[in-house]
Amino acid sequence: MALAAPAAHARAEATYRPQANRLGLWLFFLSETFLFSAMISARFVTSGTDTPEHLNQPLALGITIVLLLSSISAYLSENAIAHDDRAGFIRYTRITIFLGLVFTAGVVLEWQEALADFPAGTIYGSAFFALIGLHAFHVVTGIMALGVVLNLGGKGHYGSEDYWPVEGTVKYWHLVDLMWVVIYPSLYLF
Amino acid sequence: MDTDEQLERPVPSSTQQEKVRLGLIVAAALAVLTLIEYVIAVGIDDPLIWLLPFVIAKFALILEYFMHFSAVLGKGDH
Amino acid sequence: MNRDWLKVGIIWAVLTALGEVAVVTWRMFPEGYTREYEVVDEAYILLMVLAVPVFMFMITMLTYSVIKFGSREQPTEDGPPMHGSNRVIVAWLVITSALTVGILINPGFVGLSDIRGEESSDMVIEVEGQRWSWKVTYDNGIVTTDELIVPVHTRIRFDITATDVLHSFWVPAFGTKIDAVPGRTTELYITTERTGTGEEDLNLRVQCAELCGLGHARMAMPVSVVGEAEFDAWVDEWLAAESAAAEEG
Amino acid sequence: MRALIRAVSGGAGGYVIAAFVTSLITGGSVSDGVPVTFGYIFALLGWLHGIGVWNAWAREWFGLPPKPDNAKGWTRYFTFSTDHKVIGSQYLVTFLVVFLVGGLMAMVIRLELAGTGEGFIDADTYNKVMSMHGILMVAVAVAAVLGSFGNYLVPLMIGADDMAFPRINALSFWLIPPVAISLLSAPLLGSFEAGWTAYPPLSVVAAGDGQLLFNMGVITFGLSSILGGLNIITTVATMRAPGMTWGRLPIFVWATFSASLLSLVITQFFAASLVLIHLDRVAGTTFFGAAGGGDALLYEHMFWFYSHPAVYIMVLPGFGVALEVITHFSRKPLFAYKAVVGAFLTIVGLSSLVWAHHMFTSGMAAYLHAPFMVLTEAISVPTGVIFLSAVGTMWRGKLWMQTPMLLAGGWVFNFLIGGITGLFLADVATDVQLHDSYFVVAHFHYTIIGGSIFGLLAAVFFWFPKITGRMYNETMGKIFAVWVSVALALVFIPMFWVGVNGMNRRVNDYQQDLETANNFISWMALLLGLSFVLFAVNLVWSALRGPKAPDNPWGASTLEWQVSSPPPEHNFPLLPEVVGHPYDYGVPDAQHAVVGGSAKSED
Repeated sequence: MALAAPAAHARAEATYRPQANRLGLWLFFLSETFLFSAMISARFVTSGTDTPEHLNQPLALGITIVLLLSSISAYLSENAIAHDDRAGFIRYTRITIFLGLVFTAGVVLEWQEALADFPAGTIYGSAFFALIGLHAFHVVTGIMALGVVLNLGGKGHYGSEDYWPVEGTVKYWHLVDLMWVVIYPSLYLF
Repeated sequence: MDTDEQLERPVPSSTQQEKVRLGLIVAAALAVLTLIEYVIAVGIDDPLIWLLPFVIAKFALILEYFMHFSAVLGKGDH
Repeated sequence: MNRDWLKVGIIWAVLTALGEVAVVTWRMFPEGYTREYEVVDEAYILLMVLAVPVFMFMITMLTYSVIKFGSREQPTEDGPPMHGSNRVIVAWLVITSALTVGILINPGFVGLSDIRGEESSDMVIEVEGQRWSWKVTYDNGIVTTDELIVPVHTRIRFDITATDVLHSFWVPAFGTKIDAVPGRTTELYITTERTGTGEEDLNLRVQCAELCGLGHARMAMPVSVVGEAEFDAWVDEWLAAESAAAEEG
Repeated sequence: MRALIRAVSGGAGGYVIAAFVTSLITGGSVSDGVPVTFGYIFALLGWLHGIGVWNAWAREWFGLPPKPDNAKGWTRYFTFSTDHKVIGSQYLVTFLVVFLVGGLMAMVIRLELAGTGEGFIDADTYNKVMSMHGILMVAVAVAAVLGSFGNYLVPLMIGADDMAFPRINALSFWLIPPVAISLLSAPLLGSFEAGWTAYPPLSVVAAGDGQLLFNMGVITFGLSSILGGLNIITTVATMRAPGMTWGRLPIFVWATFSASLLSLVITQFFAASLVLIHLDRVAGTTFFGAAGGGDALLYEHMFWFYSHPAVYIMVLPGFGVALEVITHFSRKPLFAYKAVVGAFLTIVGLSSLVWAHHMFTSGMAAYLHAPFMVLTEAISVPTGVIFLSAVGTMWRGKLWMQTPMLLAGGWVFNFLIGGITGLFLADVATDVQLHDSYFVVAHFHYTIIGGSIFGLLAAVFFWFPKITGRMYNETMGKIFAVWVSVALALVFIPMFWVGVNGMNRRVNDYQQDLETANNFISWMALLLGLSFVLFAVNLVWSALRGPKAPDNPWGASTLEWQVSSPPPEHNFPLLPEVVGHPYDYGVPDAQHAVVGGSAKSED
């Protein structure tokens, strides 16, 4: 689009783009928040604050910490590319992806136990699998997006002047963490 | 994007190291809050009311320091 | 300009008067059999009475503007630049808000408390909906699936539930309905006031009002409101027949 | 066309392969829940890949140069084009076709209801047709004005060269055809009988997997709505031409902006509720099954939390079109512009707080009745402001009674009936009797046809010269406008009466004493349906053979009329500069904008 446009439009694109991108991303987050709110309220409406006894609390705390750590490394990778530290960017993004995979593995492990203790046919199980499943879907898409920016960053894209894709992806990763902040107590602690 | 932030803040201070330190401090705070949450949940029956402040605090910390939420409000209109 | 307003005022007054007469004399609702039905009917008429002036005002303004100011040809000049004064807007907001508050009080809250009535009853009837029939259980143990018989001048509580999917317990001539929800028991109170049978009045029927699949439209059974003596006779007859059947079996 | 063929084969191939592989893994039949689910997901991905998402977009993600499809002429309507005018036209044509298909289904419904008993079709077919009519028309009402005219006109009206996210815009359109295909093929997979509301447990226990395609199709449609809403909000917020302040936005832009705010956030609730139904059907969860401790009312709350505000997603753009048309054809400034904008935003805020008025008879807790009645009736105050603006603008204006203006007048009349009859359903005392009766059917048809479809029809005629570059036939247009309004009243006014007389909705049979009335309604419905033949003939013939349209046939002031018909590829040769209000008719020396690059400083 922009390439073929006359000069006036090129000017318009340059001034508007970053701001539009950022606003669009935050609107998307707002929308996502409503999706998660719908699912979390479904959990409280159907099963109150009940939690079964067989929950693997240490594992849940563990993956919570892992996700928190991945948020830090994501923060550090954005910070690195913003200061043209490409090596740091690649290192921290790799760590983030690794921690994301560890989190996913933790979820898989947890589901195997959970399937035996409270299958999906129980009301807590319904909420548990739906909510964690929704979150895990976001984790997996986040890992894919991180993989794309890692690949492109490694090929020399992005720099302190233009790192919007990194910023957007990292913000998305923080959103995943943000939702877990609410989901974790909703399912395990309350 | 960086230039925008510099326009907003009078002092061009945020060097990489300072931002790293800020991020680590926030992360440490989040970790501590999470652990307190866990301890409360293990110790108290029906801890909903006690946990809510922690959830809100963690939510706000991530939103502000990791996702720079206030930046989007500050640059809302043009 | 003043002449326009005068004409609009006269047309509006005439139309409103005609509309009010029509609304009050032509009772849209057919006859009902319960106290609750009368509450609904009254609330309906009151809303109609309040709606007519608003409706007629808009219609008058619309048709008057089109007829007086309209043209088939492209206009060669612009209209007066009226942006809408704050006075007009505030007046409009005040009037519409006042009307809204008015209908909230009556029929809103008044109707809400009237239609609920007291939470006491002379008789409890359990109703169970399943695809695609109704099962009625009286408090003396009688079970029917082909008709609902209730005595007149009685306050009745229906305890309603469903076994498979959502249904809705609606007797159109009783003026109220409530859903039958699997896993829940919902309550509906009515006070019967007139006798009648489902053969005479097709609105005396239990009709499922919540889409429940293939047989939804025909998930209906006739209702009879009978005199108390007649009702007692029916109960005795039914109980006698049952004990006879028990002896035989 | 190549892109379309690739997309179709990608979609079909994706479905077959994924469904087959999944059925091998699960060891079940290809038409089981899980294979159908994965089949659909991969069909969607295959479709999007084929239409050009990969070439125009995804290649960038892997560091490859994108290969946009630079088709010219009419074939670009079948590609992943990022031009908002192409996308707007794609939306418009698609939804007009869907609208006519949905209308045909209404004819089938009325044929069955012309007499009592099972006449024309059996109960199962009736339920399928009724469900299909419902969901197709809801989709049309949600997206026809917002998707087509919103996309086409918002950038033009605010003086931008395109939407903020052109590729997301194209994506949100190309998600629609798979939705249409999956909805239309849902009955093939077995029964599809839960209506567009899909209330569980019926939608969970119903045999056959039509419900699965319905769920996924509607979720995809929701995604398209969300992305569209996000795009319009961002565009209006960040792409306005210099001088186009919020207070100078044309009212149609405000209307689409408000509707987009709603569609952005609340659509997620419908998506979530359908995901839960899907999980109940496929994954064995028990959100709505009473046996496992679930609760059917949860669905009703989630569903109406979307579906009531959705009514405002449908009618707000209609409000915008009607006011836009009325102000231009009255040659007067829009009456109470600021109050109308305030009313739009109040409606956005209030509409998500009124959902439970659909549930007065659902068995929910009794203490919820009063607050929801209050909130519901409160919404009539901001809606009243819209009517004030409409008649205030017409008052003492120079009304030019062309087809768009006739339809805008019809909008005022019909939406007025819809609004007033809404009070009877917001009031608990009358709602307990009227709920789920034909009174409701008549009410919401008046609301949606009056508020949204009349807006759509007015918009089609008003902007037809701009979009096609040709004039429609005025005589045919006027006959259609009068015909459709009269036929509408003849169909739906009697429906209020049969509802009050005890006829419940969504039935293929009814009591004997209402046969005459229903027979009359059916004949009138046929009359209403026939009016759209005239509509279609007028549009198709005029688009192909109509006389060339001037740039500004209506003498309208807003920006889209200041460029050629149809607009050039990048809308404005130079960024326009907005110097005044959009509707300052009759104000001496007023000017809305400077277009075409003639140098003039802002004063």
